[in-house]
Amino acid sequence: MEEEFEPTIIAFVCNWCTYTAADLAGTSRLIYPPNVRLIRVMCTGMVDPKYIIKALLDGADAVLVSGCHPGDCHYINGNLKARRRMRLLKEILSGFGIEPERLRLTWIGASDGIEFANTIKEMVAQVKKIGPNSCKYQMVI
Amino acid sequence: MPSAEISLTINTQETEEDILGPLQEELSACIQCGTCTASCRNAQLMDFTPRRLWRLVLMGQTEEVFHSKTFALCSACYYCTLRCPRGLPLTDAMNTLKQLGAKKNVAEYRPNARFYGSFLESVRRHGRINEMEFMRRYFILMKNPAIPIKFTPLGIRLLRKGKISIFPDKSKTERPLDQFFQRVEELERQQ
Amino acid sequence: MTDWYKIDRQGDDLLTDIRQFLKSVLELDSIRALLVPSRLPMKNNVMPALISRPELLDEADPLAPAFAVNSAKNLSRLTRKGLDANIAAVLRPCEIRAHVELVKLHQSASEPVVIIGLDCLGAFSNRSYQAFIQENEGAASEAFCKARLAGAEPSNTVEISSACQMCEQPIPEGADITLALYGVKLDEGLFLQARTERGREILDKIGAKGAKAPEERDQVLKQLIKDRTERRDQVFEETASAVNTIKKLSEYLAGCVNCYNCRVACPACYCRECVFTTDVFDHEPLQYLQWTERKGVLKMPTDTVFYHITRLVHMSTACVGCGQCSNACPNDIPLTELFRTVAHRTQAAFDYQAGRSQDEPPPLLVFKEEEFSEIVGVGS
Amino acid sequence: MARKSGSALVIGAGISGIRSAIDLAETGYHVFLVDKAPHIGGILEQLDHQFPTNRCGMCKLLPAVEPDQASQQCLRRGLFHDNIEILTAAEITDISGEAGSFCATLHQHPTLVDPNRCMGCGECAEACPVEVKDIFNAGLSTRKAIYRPAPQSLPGTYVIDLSACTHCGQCVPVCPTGAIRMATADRQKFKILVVDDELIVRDSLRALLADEGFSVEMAESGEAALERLTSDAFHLMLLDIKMPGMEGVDVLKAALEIQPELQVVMMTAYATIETAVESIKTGAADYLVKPFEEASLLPQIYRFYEEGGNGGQRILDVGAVIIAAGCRYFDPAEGKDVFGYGIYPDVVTHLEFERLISGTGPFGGRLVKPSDGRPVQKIAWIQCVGSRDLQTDSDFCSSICCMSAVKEAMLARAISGGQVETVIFYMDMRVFEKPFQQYLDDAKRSGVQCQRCRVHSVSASEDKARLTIRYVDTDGAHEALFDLAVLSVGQRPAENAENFSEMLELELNPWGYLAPRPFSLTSTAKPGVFLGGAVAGLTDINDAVIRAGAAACGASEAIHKSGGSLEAVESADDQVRDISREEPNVLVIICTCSDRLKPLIDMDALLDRIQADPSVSQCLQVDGLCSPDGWAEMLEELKGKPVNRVLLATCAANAYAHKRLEVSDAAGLPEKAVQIIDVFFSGWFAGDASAKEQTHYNTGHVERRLKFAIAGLKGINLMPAEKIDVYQSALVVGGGIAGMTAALAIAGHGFRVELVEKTGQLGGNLNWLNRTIDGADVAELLQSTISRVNNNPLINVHLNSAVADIQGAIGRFQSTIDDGESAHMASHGVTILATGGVEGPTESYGYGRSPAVMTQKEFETGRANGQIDPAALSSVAMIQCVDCREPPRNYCSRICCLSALKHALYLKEQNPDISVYILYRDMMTYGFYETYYTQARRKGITFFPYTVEAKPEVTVPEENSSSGAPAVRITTTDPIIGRSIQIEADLLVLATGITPVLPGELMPKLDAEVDAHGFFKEADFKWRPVESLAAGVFACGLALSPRSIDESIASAEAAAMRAVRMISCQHLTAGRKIAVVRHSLCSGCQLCMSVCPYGAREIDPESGRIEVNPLKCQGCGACAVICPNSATILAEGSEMEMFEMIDAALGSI
Repeated sequence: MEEEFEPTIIAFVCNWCTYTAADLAGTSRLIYPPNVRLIRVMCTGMVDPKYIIKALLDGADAVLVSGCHPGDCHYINGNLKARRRMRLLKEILSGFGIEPERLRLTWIGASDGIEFANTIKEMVAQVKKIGPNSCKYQMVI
Repeated sequence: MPSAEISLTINTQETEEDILGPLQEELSACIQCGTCTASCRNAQLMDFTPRRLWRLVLMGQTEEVFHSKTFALCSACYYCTLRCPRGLPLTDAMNTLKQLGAKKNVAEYRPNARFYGSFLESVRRHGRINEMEFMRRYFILMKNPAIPIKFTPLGIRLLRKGKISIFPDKSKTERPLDQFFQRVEELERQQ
Repeated sequence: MTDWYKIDRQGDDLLTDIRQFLKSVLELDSIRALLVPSRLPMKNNVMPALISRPELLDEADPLAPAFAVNSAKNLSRLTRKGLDANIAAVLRPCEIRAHVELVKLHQSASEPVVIIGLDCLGAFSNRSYQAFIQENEGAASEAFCKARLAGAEPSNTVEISSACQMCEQPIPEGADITLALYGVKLDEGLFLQARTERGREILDKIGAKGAKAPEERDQVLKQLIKDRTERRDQVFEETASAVNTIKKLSEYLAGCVNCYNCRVACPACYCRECVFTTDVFDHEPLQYLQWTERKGVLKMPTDTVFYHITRLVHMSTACVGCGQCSNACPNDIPLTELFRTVAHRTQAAFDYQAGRSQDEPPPLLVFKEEEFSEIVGVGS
Repeated sequence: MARKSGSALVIGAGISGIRSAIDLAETGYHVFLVDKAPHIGGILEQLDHQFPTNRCGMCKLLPAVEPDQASQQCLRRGLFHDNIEILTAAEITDISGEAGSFCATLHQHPTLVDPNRCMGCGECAEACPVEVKDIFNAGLSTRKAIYRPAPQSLPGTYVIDLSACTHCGQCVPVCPTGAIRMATADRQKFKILVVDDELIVRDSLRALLADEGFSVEMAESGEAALERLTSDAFHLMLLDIKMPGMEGVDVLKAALEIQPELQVVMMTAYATIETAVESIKTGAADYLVKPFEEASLLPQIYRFYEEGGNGGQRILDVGAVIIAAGCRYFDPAEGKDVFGYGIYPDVVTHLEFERLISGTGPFGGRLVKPSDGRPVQKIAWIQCVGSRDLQTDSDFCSSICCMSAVKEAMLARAISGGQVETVIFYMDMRVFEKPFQQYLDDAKRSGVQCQRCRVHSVSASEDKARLTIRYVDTDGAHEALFDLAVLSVGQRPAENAENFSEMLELELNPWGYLAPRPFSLTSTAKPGVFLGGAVAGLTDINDAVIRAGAAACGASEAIHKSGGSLEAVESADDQVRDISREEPNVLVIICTCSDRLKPLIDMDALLDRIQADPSVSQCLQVDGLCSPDGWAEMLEELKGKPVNRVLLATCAANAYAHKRLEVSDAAGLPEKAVQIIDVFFSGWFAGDASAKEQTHYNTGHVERRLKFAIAGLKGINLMPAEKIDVYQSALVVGGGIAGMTAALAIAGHGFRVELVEKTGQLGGNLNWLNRTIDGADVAELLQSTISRVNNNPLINVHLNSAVADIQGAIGRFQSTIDDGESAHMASHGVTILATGGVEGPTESYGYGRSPAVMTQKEFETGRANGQIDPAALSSVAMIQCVDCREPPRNYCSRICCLSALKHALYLKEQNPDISVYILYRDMMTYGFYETYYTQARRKGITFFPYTVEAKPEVTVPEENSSSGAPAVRITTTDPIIGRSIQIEADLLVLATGITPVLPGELMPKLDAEVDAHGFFKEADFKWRPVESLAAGVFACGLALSPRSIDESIASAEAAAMRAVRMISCQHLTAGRKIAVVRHSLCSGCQLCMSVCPYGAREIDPESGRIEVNPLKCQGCGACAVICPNSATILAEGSEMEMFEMIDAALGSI
């Protein structure tokens, strides 16, 4: 039996907004694929590129960084700093064949439980389409 | 866009008689929101919308106010009064303007004044309207032969259908409402 | 500010005249010392030297195609803790750019340093340079200079470094004083360009005369930069396709042994100690076992690809393309090609150019309320 | 943490109440925060987006200094603070006593669900057959009678809506933890007396109630009923109003004399409803309208049954009371309803619209028509519905609707990607706060259309599919089609405003709002009782937060003065073992959830793998942690175990969050050494894989979650938090009304204040202001305030002085105060900038070229010194927004319209024949100031609107022109009559607004910022409006933004409250999640200093090292990420820990 590829997505979610939304999605019994592993951080602005590089080189099929909308950041502008950093990372990693679908940044507010669930659904569907991260099977790190 | 055909100069040195004074006081709380205009079924026939008219009243533009046909066209449906967010007695204000217009004998309002005058005179004489007499009086007052000619076809149609009669109904008492009219005149004088 | 000056030639030897010019600068009261590449008594090498006595400038050799270290690092040593005097430094354009980057990072100070920049003719790798001077004993620098300006190959056996071959910024834009080599009639004199008020002051003081801008220079530079850019783009293309999957990237970096020489040589890598040598990467023994159990095999030492990608994240926006990383690599990994290929894209992403101006903050230090909306969201 | 004696009661847990409660709790008082709703957050809980960011920032209310006092999470999930006791679904029924010792009676509404057992699984709601309108979604959707009050609140305890519940009992058996209490046995004890002369009514009621298990007795007349009451005690009497013999109302009176505690429900026919309503004033609890329907009757009876008795009663002893009960909204279905609300489903109120577009709303955030669920193309906002409308008795402006409409229009455009057309029909755009004009400009630029007119009516379009909106603009009447009409409904006083007024003898204003005293927005005639937020008139968030702070300040001072000490009461803090130096040793306890978990996973394998981690000492299984037995068993297991971390794996972690302390106490560990996680998830492996594969997959999932949490537990920072000594005094710069108020408030708490004034006298702008528009006496306020300042031994006034230098930061500032002759040094813990503002400069409209053209300030002083004689003037014109509300000074100065009206009314009062013309862009008579606008119109003052594109033109005659000519000629256009108007005026008064004065050279030393217009830049305009991002620096008064005297005073009190909070302890404790510098690695590149938004880093001048100020640092981690070599790290959540988490997350791929 050919087992369907189930991607593993690591999501760095900010404590204030997206984590709250993810929690809301859970308590609202919204169904979203179990492929995502949430790592709660206080702010997207504290997500070090090293975490993302490590996750991808270690075999995560995709990484999501998600935080407050611009203007909402509990720490004023951590999300805006994160956006620049993601811009840089995408530029570098795309050169090494990491597809844009594998590295996402979204803003998901505290009440957007549905959006959180949809984001995960969408990401899982996209990653299923492009297939597993090649680092999953080879030693890279 | 403002048409700016004439500019309005406002100053207090103006010494015209203050016949709009009481109206201004009545309407001073107006915020020019235009609810009256939007409520008015006749607004599209008026030269000034009700809102504009009230604005002119508040700015003391007596001449312009009385040269407007707006108040003459008011059919007193009271919708504007009902809807005014400031609760202003707008229909009453229209009536006041009609009365002032008649009193002042403003040229633009003269036909209306004569029309109403003829109407009331007929009612006063007969206790009800006598269409033929009413129109006759009106035509005479207007001193314009074109008007009767314009109304002739309508008159003939109404005559044929028996809706109006050339002869007054003699069965009714003469001048049954005289006393009533006298009392009203008296009251108006007192005011 | 582009004021041109001219110093009459004293003789036929360009190097001697340049030394003379440098001496006149060092003789100024305001300049305590001069940092300039000099021939060292040991091992035929040319290395930057900080010279305080004008007469010792006779060993200075700023034309030498040797480039053992990026001197911006030396300026950092000289100025980082605050230097209470003025010095002058003769630098290559890429060194000036690196210096600008280090100033932004508070690793260098710009105030105490008068920068004299030479049009850059390129340099060999350390190893090739040794070969080259053996080939041209005695007058290696002059021979090199002549050949490069004539557009000829300076050597039959060795090539100048890859970084220099693709360098499209051979003109020292950020210098106080530029000594022009390209597109000037060197037999008519030394052509100097004052690029700052400070440069003008010095040139006035040493008695340089005002001159017209060299006529052919713009044309010559245009062509030179065009050729270099073409070369560069070719390298970008080749490198990009050599690393366009993680698998290929790991092959590209396969020789890496975590010696960290590249980051030691890199002028933009300013950390006192690299994060990869701190406790952050001092993994527990058990951890290694868990990793190998996950995939069955674990390459040792670990964290090599991780290291290079992280270095790209940290430093690619500050990369000035000097080529010292390749020069330093004991296993001949073509790191310059990789860094420049990536840096070109990352710098363009932020409309940033390393070393262009001290007033441009490093890209990750700033942000705008509205930007890069295209990378937000999961839409494709 | 510090705790002080004294407590306060805050009624209403909306934004204002929360702010007051946090302020007081942070200062150390115990706070009871009461709300009648079953959740906190008030209306904000329903709004996802707030202007002017169009997003949410509620979490910024949480303490920034000593952050560990409160839970660090989104406030929608709840507020947990050591000093705040939250009492939801509760009402205050009585308050007696006086400042310092109030005694409040709290009535707790029963919810029938035991919060200690409910784990929020929602099975009960699935089972419940009763569907009612969901108030949380503004009635746009339905919910069950048992429900979760707010979708995000924690713990997610369900409650029963007693007004809807039929007690059918279907939820009881499905609850897995037996949390629902609906016992039938007790009903027999509840005695009901039915009094009606009609047998059929008596019989049917008896049958119905007896069926439900109640004891029912009957009486056929009033006399018979009274006789029954004398012999037997009853709980409830159902009493007919119209009976032969004794009338119902008389029976009621007599019955209450016999049994004062008796609950009486009047039964009435439709004709006598009015009598029934009247009877409530006599003491009836409620009334029922005949004929009854079983479905509506039973919930009412049950409500009395459940609420009955004093079980839910509690007495709270408090030193001060803050009423922050909010307000209601106008019901547009009332009265004429010309907009078809309640008739057309696509006509909604703005609150309904907010729910419509909310992610937690009925349509999940999709913008669709409520009528048919189809997409919306065109939306109209209709402003001033039930505001500024004499016909609905609302001669006031509701203040927030303009901005909320602009926000909603922007959101609608953003959600639809600019596809939806949005039109706001407005009268005046009230952009009266600092950032609003810019916000409006941005909205217009983004495509929001603003149409100035009042909408006439809304009706269905011919095809009934859309809405026709009829309106009039300057071109005449129009009809336009829309899909959705949003009514910006105005405010109405809180339902219980009248109750509070009676309870505490508080004054109500003409519209029924609780009224503060003159020159105050929060203090009342009753000492110790304060008003917060919208209870005194609708406020936006910024204003609500400031008022909340001011109310808290008043309350704190009242408690302090009556002996509630600000001295720290030593708490049994840190009685736990210091484990900071021990190697991690984790005990893992897995709840098997009544054996639900066992068949899903391979438990033995799991235990083995978890125990393989050397830091895990033991991994245990416990059954049914949600049952009291299971919980007790688990606590027993903890005793004596040599572990220093505990990890509980359960099925509903949120339900246990509040029980963490119990676990840590039992284990003798700090609370943070205990972690509770959820191992159940919705995605258990399903599909056609073999059972073995499923088990393998599920086990992997649980293992990952556990390892993940273990990694987190290992990295927690257990070092004792750093404590910083504090100078317990304040520096206030600026001796105007704001500065003096702040100084007095701080000194009122017993702390020393240095008050620095640059001029030779205190008072600032109040020295030239005489009266306010409401006639309050400014001079009297000024004199009394100055004398209070001068007589206060704790306030050290420095006149003719300036602050020459400030060093240091929060807790430890050192200033040099220079009085021109000598310099004094002052040490202080906080700095308050109250440096004020001045009238804006202008050269427009002929100013400076004629004495007849003057500013408002010049008019005010001229009239005071007699230079301006109203009797000698025949015509005065005023132009508003001079050089304001357009770049470069693109903000509204808020008070100029009020000044113009004040001056105009004064002129008319002094000389009724005078003509006054006011040329304005939008009259900013927000709130109850609107009534002065109405008055001005009534007095015959003429108003001409103008636009910034077509400003009035002013001609000033040459100096030497003949004296007979009018002084100034103003030409403008009247849009209504569409003509150019020429006004000849003796005087032209220009409103030039306010520009701030801030000590520019001190700002960087304080790490405080200045905004684009030179005002003090708040940490957050809405949520932290009186403080800077750099902790310990505050501003108030005009330095903050333009504001009136009472608003300045409120801001000063709010700033003083925040300041007192910081200096009320001898030391402040840093947060644990802060950044630290590892100097041996640091290269000094200073990137971290640039990215720190809080100015928390500086270079130590002696060592040259970069140091972190632990009080200013908020632990955002921006520094740790920008630092390339981890020389800066976070004390908690290090990179090693994060790597371990990533490894755990990827564990078995």
